[in-house]
Amino acid sequence: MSDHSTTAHHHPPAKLYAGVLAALLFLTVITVAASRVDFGSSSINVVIALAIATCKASLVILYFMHLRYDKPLNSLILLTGVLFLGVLLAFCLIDIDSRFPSRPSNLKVPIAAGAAAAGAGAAPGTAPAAGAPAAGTPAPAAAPSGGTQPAAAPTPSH
Amino acid sequence: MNWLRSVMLPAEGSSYAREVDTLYLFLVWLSVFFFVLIAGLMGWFVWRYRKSRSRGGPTPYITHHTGLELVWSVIPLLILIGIFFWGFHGFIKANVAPGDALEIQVTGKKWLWTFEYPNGTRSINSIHVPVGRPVKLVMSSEDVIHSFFIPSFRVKQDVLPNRYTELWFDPVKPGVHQVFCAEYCGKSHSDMMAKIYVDDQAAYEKWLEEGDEELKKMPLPELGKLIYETRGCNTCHSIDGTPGQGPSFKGIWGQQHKFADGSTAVVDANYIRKSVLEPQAQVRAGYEPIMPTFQGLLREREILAVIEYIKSLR
Amino acid sequence: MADVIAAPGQLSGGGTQEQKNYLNETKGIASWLFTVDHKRIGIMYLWAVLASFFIGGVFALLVRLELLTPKETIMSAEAYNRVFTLHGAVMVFLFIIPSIPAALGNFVLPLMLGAKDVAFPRLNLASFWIYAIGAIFAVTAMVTGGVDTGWTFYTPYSTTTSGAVSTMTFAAFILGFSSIFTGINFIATIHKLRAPGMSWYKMPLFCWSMYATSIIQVLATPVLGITLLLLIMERAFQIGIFDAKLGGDPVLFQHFFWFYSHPAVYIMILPGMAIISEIIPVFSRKTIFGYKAIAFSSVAIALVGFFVWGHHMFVSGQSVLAGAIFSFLTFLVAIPSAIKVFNWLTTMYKGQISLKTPMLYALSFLLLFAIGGLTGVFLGALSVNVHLHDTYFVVAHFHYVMMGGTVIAFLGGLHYWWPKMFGRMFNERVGAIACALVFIGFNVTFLTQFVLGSQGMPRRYYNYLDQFQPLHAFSTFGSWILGLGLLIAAVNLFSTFRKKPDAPRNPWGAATLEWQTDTPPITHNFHHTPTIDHGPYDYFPGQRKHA
Amino acid sequence: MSQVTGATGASTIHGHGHEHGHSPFLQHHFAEMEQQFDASKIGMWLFLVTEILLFGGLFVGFGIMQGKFPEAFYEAHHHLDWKLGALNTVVLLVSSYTMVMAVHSASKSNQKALIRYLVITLLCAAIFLVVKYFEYEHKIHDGLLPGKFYTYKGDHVPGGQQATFFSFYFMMTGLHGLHILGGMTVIGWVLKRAIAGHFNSSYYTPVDLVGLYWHLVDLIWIYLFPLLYLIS
Repeated sequence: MSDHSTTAHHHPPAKLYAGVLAALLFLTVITVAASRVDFGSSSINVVIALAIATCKASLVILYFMHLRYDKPLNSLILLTGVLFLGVLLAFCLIDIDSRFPSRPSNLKVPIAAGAAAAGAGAAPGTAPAAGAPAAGTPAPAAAPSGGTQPAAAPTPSH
Repeated sequence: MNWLRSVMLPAEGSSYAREVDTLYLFLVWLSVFFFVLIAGLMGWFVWRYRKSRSRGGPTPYITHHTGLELVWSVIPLLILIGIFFWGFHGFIKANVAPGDALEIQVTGKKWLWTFEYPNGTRSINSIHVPVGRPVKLVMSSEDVIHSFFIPSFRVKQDVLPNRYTELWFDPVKPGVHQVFCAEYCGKSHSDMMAKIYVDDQAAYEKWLEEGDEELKKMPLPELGKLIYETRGCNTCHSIDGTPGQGPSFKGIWGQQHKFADGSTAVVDANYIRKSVLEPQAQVRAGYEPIMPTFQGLLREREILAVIEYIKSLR
Repeated sequence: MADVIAAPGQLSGGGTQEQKNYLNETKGIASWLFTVDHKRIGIMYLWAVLASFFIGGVFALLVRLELLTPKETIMSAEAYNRVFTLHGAVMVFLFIIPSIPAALGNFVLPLMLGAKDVAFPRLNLASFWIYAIGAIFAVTAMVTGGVDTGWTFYTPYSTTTSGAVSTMTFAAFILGFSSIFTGINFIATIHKLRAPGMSWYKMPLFCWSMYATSIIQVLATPVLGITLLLLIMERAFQIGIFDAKLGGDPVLFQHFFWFYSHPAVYIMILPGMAIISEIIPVFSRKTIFGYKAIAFSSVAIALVGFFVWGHHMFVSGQSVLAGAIFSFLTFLVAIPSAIKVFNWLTTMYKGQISLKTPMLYALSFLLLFAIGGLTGVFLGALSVNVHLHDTYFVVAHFHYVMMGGTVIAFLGGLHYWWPKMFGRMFNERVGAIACALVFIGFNVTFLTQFVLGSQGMPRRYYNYLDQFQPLHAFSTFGSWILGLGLLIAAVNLFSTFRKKPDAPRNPWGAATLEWQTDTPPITHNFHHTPTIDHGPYDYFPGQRKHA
Repeated sequence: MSQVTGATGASTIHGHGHEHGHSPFLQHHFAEMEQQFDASKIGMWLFLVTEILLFGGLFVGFGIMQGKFPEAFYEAHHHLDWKLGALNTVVLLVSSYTMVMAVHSASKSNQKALIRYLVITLLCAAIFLVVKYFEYEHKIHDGLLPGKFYTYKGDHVPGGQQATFFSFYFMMTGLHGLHILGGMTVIGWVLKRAIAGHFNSSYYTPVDLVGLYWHLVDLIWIYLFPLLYLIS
């Protein structure tokens, strides 16, 4: 019967935790500094911010949560969870970013909640959809409703 | 083979429909083959190796057979990949409309479809298209998600409130095609139907100017009833007295009606004409101002027909 | 245990005098409601799940009755929309997801592993209590105005309609935690509480499928939780993530919803496959064919199942690129299911097949699940899906897989473990008749719907064109036969409580551990911890030459 | 399937009633402490994965909406005070450190240090919530509330997407705040048991598991801070 006292759970010396805390605080300072600098496009900034956050996160996971000294199954569980979160993000982005908002060429009446079938030239008479306020809605028709404007192509929503 | 096609699938309305049907029928026969294989094997095993027939000794200890298992993994995989490409080929065709298509703008709204042609004419719940020319519908919704489904053309596309979605078909022979709403959208989801009339070129031209032939000869109250049922009035106004999203038509002729702004008026021809063309001008007390204007949607004779029909609803 | 397994029936002479077992050890309601014994929790789940199945079944019969004739038959449009929504919600959230894992799984898994209990007994009881609270919320939603959004709660309809949508979504949110707790419990149990000598490949295949199901329960259910939370926030505060008028994207809700709901259909089918992997070898008296193939197929289905949800949204305005990727991955996930069916079939080759009731249900499962799987290929192919999406073809497909698959397997498992659970044998003849009626009624009801769907009959229609009326009438007659068959099966099982326990210790001559202990088992499952000296499907001594 | 040895690895002598110094906290259905400890670790990590996926859903939603309305979100994030955010990050990191020291001292059977560190962790959590209260109070005062309660008038970018940003802000930090409250109650429960002397080097699983939970809550804030406060 193996001795099931603490040797079964390896614990690093206390000084290591202090070092990890110092590293984390330093990385926090770097995060704030990095957000000041503009690295070209906003997506690169987000990627860098996430990279720094992931460094901090992995420090916490490996040392504070003992994943480094634990049985490999626990890391497998964590990795699977994070992997499937990535699957959700990736497949949503595949769909939402690669969808081009098609625009009709002959659009005369902007598709806004308030502007259902306004008459050609007749009084604006917007009949707002059930319950929705007649206010100009953001997507995709930013242009005010009604009237005979030429093809008021709505600004694309994305 | 055609008897199966006629039993299972609606008549073909467009050239694209044929491609979908061939893949569909291939899949039917593939499924029949595999089902008969599984059912046959199972039946034979159950009969051949039934307990009462066995000598009762130990059964053979077969744990696996790598060759057999590879066969029944790889072959179905190859078949399925083949089906994927076949399906994907058809899907691309369904998603890319030809350039010269007649573009009609469709708006889905709780429980009716409104159409608008390039030359501005509008219609509700029915469109006329010339045969032989591809038609592209550019669709969006005003409230919830609907779905424009034409079984005989084998096409379907959701209609979303925040963007345009497209759907195209090229009708091959004249006829009438039923349109359903395929995405659940509430109380009258099952009544949100429309009709596509495919006419030859001459009939289409005539329709564009002055509307249908047989509607002209129909007596006014009967025409009014047809408009009441096909142009979406029935989804909001009942004719048996029960109030819906709009007031009921039963027995309102000659009544005194109070409006939201306090004024009152007697129901007569002008009252009905005004509420058909400018529904927002005078909204009856206690009702939402949600009625769309029918300006440009109903011809003069059709408005008269509606008035006669309401008059007949004593 | 010198001779491996006695032939069935030899070990008769069961409970002559009143033996001490988990049922009669302690008495009284409190001993049941606050028990941490996995067997009692399993039985409590069983009654709750059967009650939900009854309620969902009544709603189903009402839906079919209404569709007997086109216009109004027995109820108005709003009532019909509420009834079909509640049929879907009750069946999915209250019956089919907890049914096999929580009811049969809770009872059988620790016994099969040779363990005294699941890893976290108190968490197991908490899981049942959370299920009960969720069920209460669901019933209040039903009573206070009902829900008419369909069990999928698609926005923006679900955020703009009246009715108790928030209560029902909150009920589903709570039921999600019950499912997560069961999943966590089973993974920890399978990893840490296997009997000495039981390696991963000596474990019954039931445990492999439960392991795969638990992976999905743990990884997919939280996303359902956050989706329903967002839906409630959208309804209450118009936060503008799903509402188009505020810049939100309704299709985003569909992505989040189906990220859970497709793996959820594998939460439903994998336990069904788990039971079939146990029944077929026992009643063929032949070792399972392709143990590792079936085991790894279960886990493969669980993992690949997370990549295919987009096939629910081919026509929802999804981009063509996403459609192609989801269609291709959908065909990949179909392969493991096909492999399993072929492996079960080959197990029966050269066996000694006895057609007892559990086996009849297993054979029905093979046929119906084959049809369900094959029609899934129709819906995976992109161009055919465009025509068939949201029609009765889809309704028939998922009923063939869920009802023809999981429910038939659940009935098979119920009959298979009934003697072990309650120590009483049911009447074989009546059981066979009930199974036949269920099989016939099911096919009459749903085969016609394939034709209806192909002809373009959309789903969730209260009023339909007259041309579809004959098929709908035929389908409604089928639903009566199906209902009758299920009723007879229920009466057959419940009538066993009228007699004294008479089941032998191992009526079917199975080799898995739960049949080596008493019938019904003692509270601590085994008198002394079992040691493994034979595989789960070795019915004859000395055959296991190579591991 | 790396975890094959499982319970059978260590123990050869088995069976009922063989008492050899079992800790009072060994539950009946486990063979020995090692097995119980591993099982509880697996259970805890699975629970942490469900938390990651729960918050992950919110992060994915936020990421997609930021992708659709970058200017509105950039405009709206100016209302957040990044200094308070940074302070909260430091507070949580320190509380993570004290938590891990608590687990460390529990494993060394150093009861006084364990109690001291747990109390410091509770204090840090309280500070975090107080800072959060000020942030919320400032937003409520300005009317920057989620969805239909958004009454702030000074939006530069048209379209009202700032309300969506603040919906996400309140949902993410609100849910995170709830988890902090949950964490405080659980740490309190462990503190009560620590004072009662339940924990020593051979049995300190609850402290370890509560530590894991607390580190996860800190982890989520580590991602929340840059994504919400420091959009550039």
